[in-house]
Amino acid sequence: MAEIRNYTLNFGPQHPAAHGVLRLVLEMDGEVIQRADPHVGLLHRGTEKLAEHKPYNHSIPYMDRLDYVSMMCNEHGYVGTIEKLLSVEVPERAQYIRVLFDEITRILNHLMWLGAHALDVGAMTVFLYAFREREDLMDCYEAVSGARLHAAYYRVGGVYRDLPEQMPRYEMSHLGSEKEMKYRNQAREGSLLDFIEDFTERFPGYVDEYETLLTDNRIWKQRLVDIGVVTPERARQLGFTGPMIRGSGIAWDLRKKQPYAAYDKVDFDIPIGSNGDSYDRYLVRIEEMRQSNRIMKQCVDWLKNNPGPVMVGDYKVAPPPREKMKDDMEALIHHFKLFSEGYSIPESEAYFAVEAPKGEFGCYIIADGANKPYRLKIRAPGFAHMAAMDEMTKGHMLADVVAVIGTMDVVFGEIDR
Amino acid sequence: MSEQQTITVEVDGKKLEASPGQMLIEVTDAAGITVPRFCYHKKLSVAANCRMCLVEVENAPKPLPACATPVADGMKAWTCSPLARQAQKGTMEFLLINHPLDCPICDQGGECELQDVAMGFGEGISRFAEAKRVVASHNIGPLIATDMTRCIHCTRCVRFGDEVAGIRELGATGRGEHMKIGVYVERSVSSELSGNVIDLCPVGALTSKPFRYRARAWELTQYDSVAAHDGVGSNIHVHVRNHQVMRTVPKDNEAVNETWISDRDRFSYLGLYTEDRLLKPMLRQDGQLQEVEWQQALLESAELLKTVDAARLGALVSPGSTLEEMHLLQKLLRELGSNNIDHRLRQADFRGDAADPAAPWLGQSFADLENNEAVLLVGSWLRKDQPLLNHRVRKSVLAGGQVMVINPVDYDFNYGLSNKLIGAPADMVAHLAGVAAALGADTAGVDASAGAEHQAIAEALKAAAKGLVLLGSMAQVHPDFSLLRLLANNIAQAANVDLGFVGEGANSTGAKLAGAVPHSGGGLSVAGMLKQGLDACILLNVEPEFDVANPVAMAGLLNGAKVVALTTHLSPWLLEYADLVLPVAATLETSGTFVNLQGDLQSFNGTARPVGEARPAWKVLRVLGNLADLEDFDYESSQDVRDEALQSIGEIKLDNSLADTSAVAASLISTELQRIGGVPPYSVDMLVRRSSALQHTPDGWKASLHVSADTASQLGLMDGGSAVLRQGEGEITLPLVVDGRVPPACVWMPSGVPGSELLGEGFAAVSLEKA
Amino acid sequence: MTLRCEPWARADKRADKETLFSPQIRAEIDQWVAKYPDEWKQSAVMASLRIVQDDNGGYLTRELMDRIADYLDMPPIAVYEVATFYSMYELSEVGAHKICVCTNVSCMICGSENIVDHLEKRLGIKLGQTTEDGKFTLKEVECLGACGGAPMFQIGKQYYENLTPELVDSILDSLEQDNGE
Amino acid sequence: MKTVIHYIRSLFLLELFKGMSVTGRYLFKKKFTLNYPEQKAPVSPRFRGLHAQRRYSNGEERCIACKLCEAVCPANAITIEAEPREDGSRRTTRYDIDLFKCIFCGFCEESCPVDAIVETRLYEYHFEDTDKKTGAYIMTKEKLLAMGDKYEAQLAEDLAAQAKYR
Repeated sequence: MAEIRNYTLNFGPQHPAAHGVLRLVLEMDGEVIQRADPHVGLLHRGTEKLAEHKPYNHSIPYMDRLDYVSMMCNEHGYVGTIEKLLSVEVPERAQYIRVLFDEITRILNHLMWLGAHALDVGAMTVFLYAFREREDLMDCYEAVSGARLHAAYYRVGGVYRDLPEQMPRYEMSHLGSEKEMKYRNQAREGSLLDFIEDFTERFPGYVDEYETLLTDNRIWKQRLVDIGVVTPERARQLGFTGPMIRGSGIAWDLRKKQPYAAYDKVDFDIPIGSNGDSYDRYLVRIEEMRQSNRIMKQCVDWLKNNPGPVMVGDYKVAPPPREKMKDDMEALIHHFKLFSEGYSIPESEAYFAVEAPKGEFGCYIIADGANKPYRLKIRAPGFAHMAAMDEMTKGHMLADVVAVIGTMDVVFGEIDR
Repeated sequence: MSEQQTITVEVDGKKLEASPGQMLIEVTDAAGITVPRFCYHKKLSVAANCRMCLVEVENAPKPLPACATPVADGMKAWTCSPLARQAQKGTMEFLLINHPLDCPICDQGGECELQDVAMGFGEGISRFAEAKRVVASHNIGPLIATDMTRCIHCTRCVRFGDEVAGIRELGATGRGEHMKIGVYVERSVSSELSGNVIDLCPVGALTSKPFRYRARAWELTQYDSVAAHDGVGSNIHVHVRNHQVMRTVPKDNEAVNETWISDRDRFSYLGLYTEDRLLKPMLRQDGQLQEVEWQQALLESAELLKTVDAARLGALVSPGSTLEEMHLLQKLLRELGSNNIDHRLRQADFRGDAADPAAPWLGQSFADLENNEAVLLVGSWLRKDQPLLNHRVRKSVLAGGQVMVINPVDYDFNYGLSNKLIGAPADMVAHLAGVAAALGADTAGVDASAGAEHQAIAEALKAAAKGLVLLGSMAQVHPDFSLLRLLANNIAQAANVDLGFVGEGANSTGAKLAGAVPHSGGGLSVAGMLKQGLDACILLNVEPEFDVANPVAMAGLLNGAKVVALTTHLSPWLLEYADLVLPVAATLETSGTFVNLQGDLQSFNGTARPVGEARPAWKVLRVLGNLADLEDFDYESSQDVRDEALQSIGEIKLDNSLADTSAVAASLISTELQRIGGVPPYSVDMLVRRSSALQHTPDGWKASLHVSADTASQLGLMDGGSAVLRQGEGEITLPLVVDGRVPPACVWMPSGVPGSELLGEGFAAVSLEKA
Repeated sequence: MTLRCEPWARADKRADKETLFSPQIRAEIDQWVAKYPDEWKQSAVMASLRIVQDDNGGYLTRELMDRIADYLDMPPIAVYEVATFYSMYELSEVGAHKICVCTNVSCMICGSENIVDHLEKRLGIKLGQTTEDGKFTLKEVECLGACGGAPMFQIGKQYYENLTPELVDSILDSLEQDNGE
Repeated sequence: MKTVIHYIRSLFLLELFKGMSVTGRYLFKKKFTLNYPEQKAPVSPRFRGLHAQRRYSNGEERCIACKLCEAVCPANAITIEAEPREDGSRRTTRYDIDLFKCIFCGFCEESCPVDAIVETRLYEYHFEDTDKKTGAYIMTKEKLLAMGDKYEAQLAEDLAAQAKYR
């Protein structure tokens, strides 16, 4: 009898469906996966180690670059930990702004996931539509922070600046007509909040369109239903968080279970799946977008009616306002010291996590009294999910690996750090 | 000190032990409890005028300043209770009211005590909206930059001048809001320790002028090192940025330099990066020095060493070289078969070589200097030559001790001299013999009569429970050094006090230990080499025109010999005479060891990267040894060299006793007009001479001839006019300065300064006339 | 252990004290010096400054302060400190009558500003200046301890209290006349 | 019954046609794409683009070499050397931003006490080469000042608009 041997297939790291730099070593029996061995580390940049050599605030921009599709949520996890260490009371307005932008980030992330997932599975159109909406949200990012991706907007003690009262507008060029400009600037006449409000009005319709394109689509269903099933027990044991655990039917959401920022003041629901397959996780994420939209609406309402500081008034942690810095000795000293040396955190340690779009993103910081962390440990959701790769793909076909990678929503910035 | 009792105080709930009379802040400092302060400094008197250290004390109606509150048994204090915090906050707010918004342009920014305390103890925002005061600053010299608007009137600098430097140059004039710290009349501060006020100043009012605007504290990397310009071996921190030395600041070492360093140690680094710094090896080809690769330079040097007649090979090494360099150089020479090595470059009198003590040193530890009841300084401007030793001596004076001098120049000291005998160089011998005679000691054949002053000095020394006769640099370059030494020895023995030497450079004690002297093997001393001439000569860190007692003879030697110079800078004479110049790392750039005057062996690592292609001298010597096919030149680190050197030295036994007490005749006889040589404090070595900031201070030697008013009028010379000084073949025309410190019938024209290379030895008969 | 600064360091110090001041002044200063222990003869600096100032027509020069420093064996800066601290010492030429107006709290509340304004207007000078004819110097001083009679000023050794512009005028008038005689 | 409906829907590809009706509708809708580079997307006044150094209206450079930007730069992209200028003022002799290191976080702009270093709205730039010797990717002081001179009007307007938020 001929000896039957499995053969090994190297998937990635340059494969377009590998979402960056995932390298999978697949042991195949014919077209059936026997074992999937994910190799990580190709995007390792030593963020945790770098943080040990920089004052606390210097690492905020590096948080953007972890999960580079949910930037502000990462920042939130990091500054939240420091705030916990320093017992800083963040102004309410800043908390609402954080919630608003966390949810914008969630939609940004889910749109990116949706487009890419659909593209991996074979649907092109959603990708284009998703990026259209992303464009609006990234304009929000840019309006508030000055950068479309790597915002560096959250600060220990609040956020860097208040929301702008004027949304940037399209300008006439020799190609466009005045009518066209008017059409483009429709939502941009008012403030950023007006623009977001307009978006929240439009967005449920867009989600309906995505659903029309995908939810009932037979190909979509054929590719997702019963693929990568994870039972609730296994999901717990594997340390799943976010849509991955909710898809398996467990209503675990840090926004509800350990409310932070202003999440205890807004209404929203946690969608859960029932089968724990990729299709359920798709439905969960779609519903999450709708819920995020709901939260955003509430935040916009609150923010429109409640002006106030967006940064804590303790200048030992947060630099004083610029105007003060220019003619006030104490303010100048604090500005100077905060920007050259930063603040020091007394010997202590803390863990703080946020519900990032992908799951629980948390930072664990040990402070030794210096102006830089003694140790920073980042808990990235994707890393735990990646560990289930073998279990989720075992027995599936090679083509389903792509669907599983898609459903995990992996981003290697955070997994490799 | 019989009552060594301890009392217990409670600070912030912690029980702390203290001794009666201590101030509260000393107790909290020792226990590591932070109390903010500006005016308090552990080495200065208590002023209690900044009010920053206010703490709450039980049963006291108001917060009390911790720096001026003596501890009492059972006292309870709280340094961060709400009351204390409120008081500190209030003080901070007042201090900042008149502080200008200078942080971004202030050099202190980042290492400013005011900033730190404001961050730690102050309010985040000011309630002060009125105009701030502005204070005009005086220019107080090339070392210290002043921005007096930033001053918070802690008076540390004023107290430093009063209590440590011994010259009150800074003061607080005006009153209330108009009070300002300054010199009142614009002039350079003249203290040789003045740079310490830069460290003392808690704000940016007094900053380092050469360092101005060049770097921020956070850009600097701090390395430990040892200062190389006097025999104290002050411990220093070297601050390096981009592999360049940016500044040096003191490092605390209670046994050596306390918390101070001299200006010379602080600003000598400026000499590192001058235009004439040697960057590449050079070889004389077709009569011109031309840059070559190391390989070629080393091979040529080794070839020269191998081929030259060993008896006609010699080496001169600066007393500021490290123990490792000296050990390697003498080993190189001795393995080649020559004993002609010497570090006593400025010494003129070698007749006493046979009597040389085994390891000349200060004769006392630095700390003991503070306890002397009588000190006789012979030929020493201790104040400028060894500022930190002088500081210790000053403390002994403040404690009631006496200091007496026998000097050729009436140097100014920052304490009262109970007796001074100033006379022409030749008179020094007579004066010293007079003291010996007064003590009934052997006058070494000098015909001496004891006058009243000699008697007074003798009695003071005799009466002292602890005393010291110290031979300074001026004595050691004296043509009758061996005689002076013998007399000093006799005096010390007769009066039962210590005998001490203050050698030149950082490592004169180490040089003797390392064997950088000829007489252990019967080689030629510097004078011998100059007299006999050499075929080949190695110079290590020597600038021949300034570092040798007799530059004229030196020129002759260099002319006749093949010269291999290991040097940091390319001086004009090296350019003219050297056949091979090898760039070596300067102090601060190399690792090594210095043995200071009290016998401390202090090793240090290199801090900045050597400039250009310069290499540490020990490496160059090691490779030369290898290339010259010598044995045992396989060192991997300077530690290896040090270990070997220390092994051959064995236990360091400092010993000032003379091996031979037979007398020699005085060689210097009074003539009509005598030159007084010696080396000014800021001309002692290559680096210091090139430190522009030091040269511009009042202590930097201005090219001039100093004579007394009487001599000037006798010779028909005017102050400020120019005069021609003739010494042997050499002559030089310089402006004349009438100087009350110079004795009659003398011209003070030091060695080691520009122009001195044209003249011969420092002490000789000269003639002076109008130019 | 005292850590008082010793004056030896000055190279340009004049050792010959006889040449510093006239015999009368020396005698006067010595009288004050004698009141203090030997090692504390600096204590006589205030008296010396006053004596020298009076002798010099009401003001001190740097040269004079240096001489006092030499005479009392103290660092010159210490003399400058004392001379600049007290408002009674003048460091530049002053008029025959020095009007020292108090502007501290009590006087300020009782209208010293009006008095200053009036004086400035009448004399045509600002605070700290001297009239061209050298008769009057206007000086702002801190509390002179006559709050009960605020607002007040001092001219020479005389206090003038409860001032009004009219009273000021009459005082100045009489002084001008005095001077004219 | 449910099964029947499901069968019919499935048979007539109903859900596919529904999806295609969405895409079909977009065929006739206004385009939301832009004709870059003729048309450009709006840029926020807070935009963090290429750096510039500003001058005072009298032509004096603002930068006083306080080095806060150098200290605060998380990527160590800024190198400053300073010394007293002839008139005694504190000035840089070298101010380099290495654009390969720079992460455009905007901290330099935030830290600058005199509004000297700023980030412009410029996002379209490239380097001719990456050669270390030519240093095309280094924004030197000259380049930064030139940028500042060129965009001063826009920069001043943006800074003024943002002043109340900072």
